[in-house]
Amino acid sequence: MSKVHDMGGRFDPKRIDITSSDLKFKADWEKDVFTITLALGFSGLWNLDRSRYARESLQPKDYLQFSYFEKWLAGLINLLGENGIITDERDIGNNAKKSSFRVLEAKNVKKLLLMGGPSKRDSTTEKKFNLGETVSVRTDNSNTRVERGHTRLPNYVKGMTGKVIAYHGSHVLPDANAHFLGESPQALYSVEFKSQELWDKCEHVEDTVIVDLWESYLEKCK
Amino acid sequence: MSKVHDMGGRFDPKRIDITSSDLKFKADWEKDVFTITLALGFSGLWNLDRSRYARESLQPKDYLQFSYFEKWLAGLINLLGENGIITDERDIGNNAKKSSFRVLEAKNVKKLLLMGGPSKRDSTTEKKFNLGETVSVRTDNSNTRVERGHTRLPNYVKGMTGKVIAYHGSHVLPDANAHFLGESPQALYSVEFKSQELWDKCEHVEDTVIVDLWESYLEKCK
Amino acid sequence: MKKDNLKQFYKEFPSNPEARVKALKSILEKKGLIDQKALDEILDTYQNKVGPLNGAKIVAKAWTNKTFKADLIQNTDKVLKDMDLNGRQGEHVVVVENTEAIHNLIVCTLCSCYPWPLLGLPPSWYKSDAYRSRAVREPRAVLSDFNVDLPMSKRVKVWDSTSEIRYLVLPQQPESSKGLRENELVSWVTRDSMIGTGFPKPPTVE
Amino acid sequence: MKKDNLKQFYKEFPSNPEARVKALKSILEKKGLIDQKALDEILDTYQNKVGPLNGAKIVAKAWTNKTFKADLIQNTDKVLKDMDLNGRQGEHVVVVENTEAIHNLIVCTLCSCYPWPLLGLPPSWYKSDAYRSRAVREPRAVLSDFNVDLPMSKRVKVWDSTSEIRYLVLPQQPESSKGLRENELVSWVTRDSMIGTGFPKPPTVE
Repeated sequence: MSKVHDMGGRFDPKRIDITSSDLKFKADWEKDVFTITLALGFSGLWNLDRSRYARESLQPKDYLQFSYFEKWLAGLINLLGENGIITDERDIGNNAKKSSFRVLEAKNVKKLLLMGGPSKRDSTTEKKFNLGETVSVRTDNSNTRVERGHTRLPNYVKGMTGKVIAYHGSHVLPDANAHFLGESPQALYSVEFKSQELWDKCEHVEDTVIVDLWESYLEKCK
Repeated sequence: MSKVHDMGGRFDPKRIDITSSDLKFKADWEKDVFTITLALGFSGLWNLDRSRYARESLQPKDYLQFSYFEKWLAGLINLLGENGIITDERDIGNNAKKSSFRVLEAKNVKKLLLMGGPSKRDSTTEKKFNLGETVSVRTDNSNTRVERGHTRLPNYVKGMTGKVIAYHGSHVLPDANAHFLGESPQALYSVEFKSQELWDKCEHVEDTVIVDLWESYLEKCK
Repeated sequence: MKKDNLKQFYKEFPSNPEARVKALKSILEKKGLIDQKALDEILDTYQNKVGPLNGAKIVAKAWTNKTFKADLIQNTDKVLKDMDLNGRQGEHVVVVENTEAIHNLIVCTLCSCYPWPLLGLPPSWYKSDAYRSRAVREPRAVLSDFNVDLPMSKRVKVWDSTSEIRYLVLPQQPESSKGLRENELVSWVTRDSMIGTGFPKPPTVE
Repeated sequence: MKKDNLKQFYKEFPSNPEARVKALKSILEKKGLIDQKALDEILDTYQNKVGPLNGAKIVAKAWTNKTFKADLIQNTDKVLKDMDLNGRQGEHVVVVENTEAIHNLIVCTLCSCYPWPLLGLPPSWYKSDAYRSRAVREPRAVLSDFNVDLPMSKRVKVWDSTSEIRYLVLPQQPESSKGLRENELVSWVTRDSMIGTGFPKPPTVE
């Protein structure tokens, strides 16, 4: 399945504008989007995977035309909308239930940012693949549980064969967590692919691309 | 394998410029490119599949930036180059062998254009798939005989499942013919795919996309 | 695995396309590999002789003659051959009929395949990256760029011309044209209606 | 199969982003769901406190202290935690070392994952469609946009940050900086050298 946010390997003739380097925020409204998004990330109503899903589920033409923080803003409004907190711009009087909503206080900011949200979990099952093993990526890169759901399996490696070069322990599975289906932690690997097998033209036969992939994205190589 | 010319389903925010409708040629040089390309297509030195391969093998950034007839022009020069007819713009004196080169004469134009170049051949083997049968497209959409070779299997259907809706007899296989490996005619089918299985967002659950696919592009559905 | 390295000879030529083709043509002329008269004949064919009128005549005939229509759909190549309307880039043609339930749209995502003998050379938008990318993924959005808004009661079938089969859309005959004769109907059939990006419409008075 | 329909509520808000966020903020304020002081604290953190200097200090230390370097590469998360340099968007970090034979480049093709605690917020180009599309397919062409021309004797390894693992490039120490002390080296370490789109370089005199 081809998704708008899944950019890897798309042919894009544009030069990288390296002069766009050093301004963190181009305007004050971007600061508001950034800080409100982070603050509400601690509200307890959704998780990071859900917020990525919200951004990538914007209308494709908006996703492509919006600036970075415009995507954040639209995604955030959608998350608030599905939680019944807002409905539209005039909906100021509507007093949604906030019982489970945790408002971030200034005194907790430093501590919470430092704590972050680790995705690593204790492993409960044995991992299936070994370092150095050759593996194939699933040919269907859709979410297997939710129609058109979130996944972190990029289109450009689907069906491709690579080598396991690192094992990172068990990590929360975005495909489940983004849809509130539990954390379903799973073995996470780094898999290295030869560029010449991924792309029509390759710049150097020894160049490689490494992608982090969860165990259920992978199959034993036939 | 991801190729520059394989545009189907790429996310492109551009509106279609429908005012670009009615000018066949924007400049006189385009007329030269068009007529010379067609004339040399009858030279006998290459075939239509080879000339498609020549165009799609241009440097990706050129492919994306060139106008339509600029691609034709560059592809044509490459075909003449590989046949030893030209080497560079100063190479006017070099008298390459022309023994096998057929120069198109004005008196034959009408007849040859009307004759065209049918790709249908007599079938020598039984076809493998039936009308109405569900089939899967190969997961590797590379040319299986030639490294980074020509193929007419678009990336957006690789690994996808569809239904055979038409059989067109045996047709020359571009994957072989483009590389002068013989015509290798093969059963050609039209396969219909549900849009909602191809794309993240689909406009209508009943919309479909039909793609013409050669037998070796397809597998029995598991 | 076999390799096939096509070298980029074009890099040795001027980058401006006008200068590039001039340099190429001058070499080919000196070597006697092209005949200007043949080039002129090709240009005349596609600039003045072959165009959407060919397709429009077929459509108008199919609208008014049921036997012809059935024959056109079932024995397309034979019918077109008999009318001298096959030939280069139209050697194998399939006619797809629009109905109340189905709207057909033609594209070539891999290059710009198009039924030359029936429609002439393709318009620029047909060859554009945007049309080639978007037509298979969001045909309805593409159609709205053409000011065509399809009701949700119609299914869209997009035909990607990946082989040497060329597709021609047989549009629905407009109600307001019913009863007109075949030769009057020809001018109702627009090029875009035979690609699926438009509908037939009454001819504008000049 | 389960469905999960996220509705497009943002369409109900003004389309100009400045007006859009203003409307949103005003609702959230009236409902008491945001605390401006907390927002200010977040902004201060990422605008003034957290930035590439954090990463540069680690790199300079690794260049001058072999034990630290080995520890950093093998027990990355523990080392960073002891230095208070983990935290949001840097919970799990992998350090990849450039060598004579290997050049590493970091990208996130699916969004814009980036090791915030070590480098601060990503520059605009890192979030651009062009960087996200091209870095995995043609890293050398991308690098040349940054005026970095890699010899063919080096392999490029591109790391696509698809999970919560964040990557930091440990660049090679420039020959001309050998012998300098750790605190002098910090200013040689550019942000881009820790993403792989640049090299360390002598500090410019102000």
